Amino acid sequence: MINFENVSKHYDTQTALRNITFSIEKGEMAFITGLSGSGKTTLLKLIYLSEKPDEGTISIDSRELNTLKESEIPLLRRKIGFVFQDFRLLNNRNVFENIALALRIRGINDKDVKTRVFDALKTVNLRHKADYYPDTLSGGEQQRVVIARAIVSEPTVLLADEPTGNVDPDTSAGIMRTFKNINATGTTIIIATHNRELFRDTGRRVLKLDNGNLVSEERG
Amino acid sequence: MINFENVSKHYDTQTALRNITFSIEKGEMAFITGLSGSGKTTLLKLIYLSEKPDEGTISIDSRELNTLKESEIPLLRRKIGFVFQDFRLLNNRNVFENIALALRIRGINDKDVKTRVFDALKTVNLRHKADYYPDTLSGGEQQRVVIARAIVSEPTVLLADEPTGNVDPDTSAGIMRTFKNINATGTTIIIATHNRELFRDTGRRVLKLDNGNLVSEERG
Amino acid sequence: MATFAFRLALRSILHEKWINLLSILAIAASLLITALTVLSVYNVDVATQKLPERFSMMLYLKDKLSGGEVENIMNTLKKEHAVESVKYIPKDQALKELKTMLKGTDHVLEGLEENPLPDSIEIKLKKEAVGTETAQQLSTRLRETKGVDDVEYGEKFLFAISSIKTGVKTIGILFIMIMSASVIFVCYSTVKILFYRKKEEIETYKLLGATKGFIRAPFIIEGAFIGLSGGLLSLLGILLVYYIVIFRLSHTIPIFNALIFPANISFLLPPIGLSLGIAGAAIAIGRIRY
Amino acid sequence: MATFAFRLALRSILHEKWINLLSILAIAASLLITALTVLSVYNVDVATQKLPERFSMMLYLKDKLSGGEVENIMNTLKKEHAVESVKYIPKDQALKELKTMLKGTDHVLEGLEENPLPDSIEIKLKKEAVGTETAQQLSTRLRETKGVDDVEYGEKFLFAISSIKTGVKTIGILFIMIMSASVIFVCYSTVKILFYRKKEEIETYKLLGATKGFIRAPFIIEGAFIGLSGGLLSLLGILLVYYIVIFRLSHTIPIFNALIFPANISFLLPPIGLSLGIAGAAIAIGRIRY
Ligand SMILES: Nc1ncnc2c1ncn2[C@@H]1O[C@H](COP(=O)(O)OP(=O)(O)OP(=O)(O)O)[C@@H](O)[C@H]1O
Ligand SMILES: Nc1ncnc2c1ncn2[C@@H]1O[C@H](COP(=O)(O)OP(=O)(O)OP(=O)(O)O)[C@@H](O)[C@H]1O
Ligand SMILES: [Mg+2]
Ligand SMILES: [Mg+2]
Repeated sequence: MINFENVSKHYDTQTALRNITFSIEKGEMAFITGLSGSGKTTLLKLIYLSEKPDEGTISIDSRELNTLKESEIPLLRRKIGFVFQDFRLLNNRNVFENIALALRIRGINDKDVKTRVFDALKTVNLRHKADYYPDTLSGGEQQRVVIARAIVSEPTVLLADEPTGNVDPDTSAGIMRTFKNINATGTTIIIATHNRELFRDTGRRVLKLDNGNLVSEERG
Repeated sequence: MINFENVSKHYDTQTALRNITFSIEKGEMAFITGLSGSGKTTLLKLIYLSEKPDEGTISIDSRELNTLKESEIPLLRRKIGFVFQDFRLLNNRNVFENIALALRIRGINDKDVKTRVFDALKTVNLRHKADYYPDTLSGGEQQRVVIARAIVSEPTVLLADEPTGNVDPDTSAGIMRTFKNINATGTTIIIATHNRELFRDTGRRVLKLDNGNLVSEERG
Repeated sequence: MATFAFRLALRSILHEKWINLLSILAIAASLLITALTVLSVYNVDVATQKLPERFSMMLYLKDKLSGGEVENIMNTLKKEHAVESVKYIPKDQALKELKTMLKGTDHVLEGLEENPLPDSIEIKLKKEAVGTETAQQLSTRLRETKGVDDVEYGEKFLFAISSIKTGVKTIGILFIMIMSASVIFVCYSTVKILFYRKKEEIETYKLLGATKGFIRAPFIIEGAFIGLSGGLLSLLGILLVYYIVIFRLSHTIPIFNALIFPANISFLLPPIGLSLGIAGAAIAIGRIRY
Repeated sequence: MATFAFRLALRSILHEKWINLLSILAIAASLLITALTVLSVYNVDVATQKLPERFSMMLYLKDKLSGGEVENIMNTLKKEHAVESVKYIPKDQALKELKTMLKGTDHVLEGLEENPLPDSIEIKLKKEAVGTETAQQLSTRLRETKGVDDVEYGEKFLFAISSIKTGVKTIGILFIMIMSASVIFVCYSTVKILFYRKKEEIETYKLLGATKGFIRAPFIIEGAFIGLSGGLLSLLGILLVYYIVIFRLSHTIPIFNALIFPANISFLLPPIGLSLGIAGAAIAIGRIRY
């Protein structure tokens, strides 16, 4: 479903990804790991088209991303849910509205928005924080709001960037359970993380990056 | 050195801390742990006077915080280094200037600023990123910049809030080594974390919060 | 989706009421000043446009010209570009007029046995020629004409009036230009600032998959709101000025009675504000890129 | 630490050059308009102050009054508040003047055997009395005086001039008030916006232990810079207007020659801008709380 072929990405002086080739199957749940600064976030951003590769080709559902017209980018993104490492929550909107935004953008009506947002909030155990503003939440709570926003639109692909960096092991396990459930409904999931606990003994594929190179592909 | 006596803190509808009593010795290195939303960050904020307790008294060096005049607050903060969970880096300044800010505020001259900032950057392995802007850094790199900013001023107290949430285990171990070194020079350190690896087998005190209550005090 | 855009705009307007209020006031002030300037220029124009009609050029003819010679001169005059109309005034009529002018003291002329006044021709100049150099040249030229004794033309006074007119118009147009520019400037910079302030928000919108129209709509609505409110407020302002000037000041300062308020034009202010607001917003948002 | 504040301010000015430039332009425009309004009002005032000197009230006396009676009337007049000076004009002199006035056509009066004009007294009114109701009342009162035949006083014309004066002054002051308010408004809102934009930055400063002075200094410097630049730019603008009006327009439109430019006052613009900038910044920052 997602194909990287000889993809490289350079920032000014920094090479973030070097000649990366791999593919993720439809319905797969895969992990990307590697040291801090090894290129995990960059890789996810390339799939989301929020960065463009300098070399190589990336395709999703056999569609090459560099042939996409600008007006097709939002449509691509609507198929993908992204758990941003830096959260990107809007501090001038409460938790409910932050999550609802992902649905409003898709033109979904108010009634459906309401039920789906509350469902997502229940999934991450934050139903009671719906009226709070992000800057009044704890770090872990914010992270769970971001996860709720990513899954509320029921995307066909879910990209999660360090989704458990700010939560305790119990909450972390809960989040992984949620991901597994979503995966079971056919959603393709890619999780970037440095937390080995997440993929230990899962039997899932783990791609390891080192300084921009794809150095190994193992099973967790 | 740091004393909490029957401290409670309520946000509108939420009780973040309830009747907390404990004390941290000068030169100690202690951990605070607990589930997401249990009140760790709030506890550190109270020490830093960026939140005020609703009940109880907090004192540092036998000085009661609620007797401080407003003009003394910045002076208190200069004695404390804070690794913020939400980073609080300025995106319109490069890494060097972000760290230097902690020194400039103290009126330190340019030459000293330079040597000390570069020393701090070397400590967190980011000497080569000095000219980068925070939003071009990876999550883990940003976190290390925040740590560098907290230690560059050589504070007598260091408060670290989830300092390893975005870094891989190797980097994490490096950061803990740095903290141990700083602690060895007499700096009191309090680390809030959900990462049990950090305090496992350290023999340090671990305060456990649960839903705003101090439920246990153990040795890691 | 359209209703959501309106809700977003409303949210932003309420949330950022402070900056919005400031912008509305600024736009209202600018529009008001522009409108007042337009009114001032318009009034000066109307006032001075009436003036020239009262002035004419007088041609005093030599004594005892024949009817044909007079006819001749009249025809020459009619051919002149600057001339609107000519009127022959025989000396008898002139004496009658002089007597009317001196009325109370007309015994001055009672002793006259013979009419000492000359025949004359009154020349009305075309409006646009009054006070210009062309008229001045014409008067010099006519003085040389056969059969003409003297030409009287209040050059200096008329020239001064024409100068004032040109001056006020020039300054007025300059002023209108400056103020119009400043309205656009305020609209533009307001939306730019609002847009700038929401940079992060827009970034997040884009990342979540919002289309360009979805992102733009609330800003356009907000710009329209600001512009329209500013326009309405300036209309209120001008009606207030109108009220004060016409109903209050004109009692004590009668000259204000002569002022003309084209009310209909004032009602153009809200739509002008609206258009400027939308235009400003559109320019400020500019091109959205993914 | 002081140098760091300057560096921070410079950084902010360079970094946010766009919004700073806009603010400077807005302030410059507002100051320029205020200054031009002040100049206009000043000029109208000076111009109309000279006018009244040319007008006087004429008292026409009854025929054949004795020297004592004339003396009497003169003395009464001198005691009047509104009167500046009086001058007796015997009828012979009046005829001479009339002849001068009618010059080319003075043969009109040649046939007169006897001087038909009355003796008269020319009254110069005090400046402040010209065109007022007091003067009007005086003329009505004098008409009733024994020995006085008639009083001539160009009430309407003078009253119109006095009205224009009052009108221009009123509008001018209103205008200056509006524009001054808008300068303060621009300064204030600029710094407020800058401050608002740096809210997060300030928050971080406070958290890192910066004192209030440390946080305020760069903003004050930036406000001062914006105000001063705006002031300098408006000075440049007014010098440009001065140049255009005096050296260019006055050739073609002579009335501009009469304009007075108090250059010294113009040089007050930069310090005014500076003060407003600093004041605006200080107000906008307000109280900093930890
Ligand atoms: N916009 C950018 N401009 C310049 N360099 C960048 C930019 N974004 C990322 N980088 C650099 O590219 C490298 C890879 O960054 P990336 O964010 O992909 O790392 P990561 O694997 O996600 O690390 P972490 O685990 O710390 O989040 C880093 O060295 C980072 O500094
Ligand atoms: N400003 C605030 N207003 C209202 N509630 C708040 C505010 N700040 C924190 N809270 C609430 O207080 C509780 C404790 O928050 P705190 O940030 O101290 O948790 P934490 O232990 O740091 O959690 P985490 O591990 O997720 O960072 C949370 O439920 C949070 O939502
Ligand atoms: Mg990353
Ligand atoms: Mg926390």
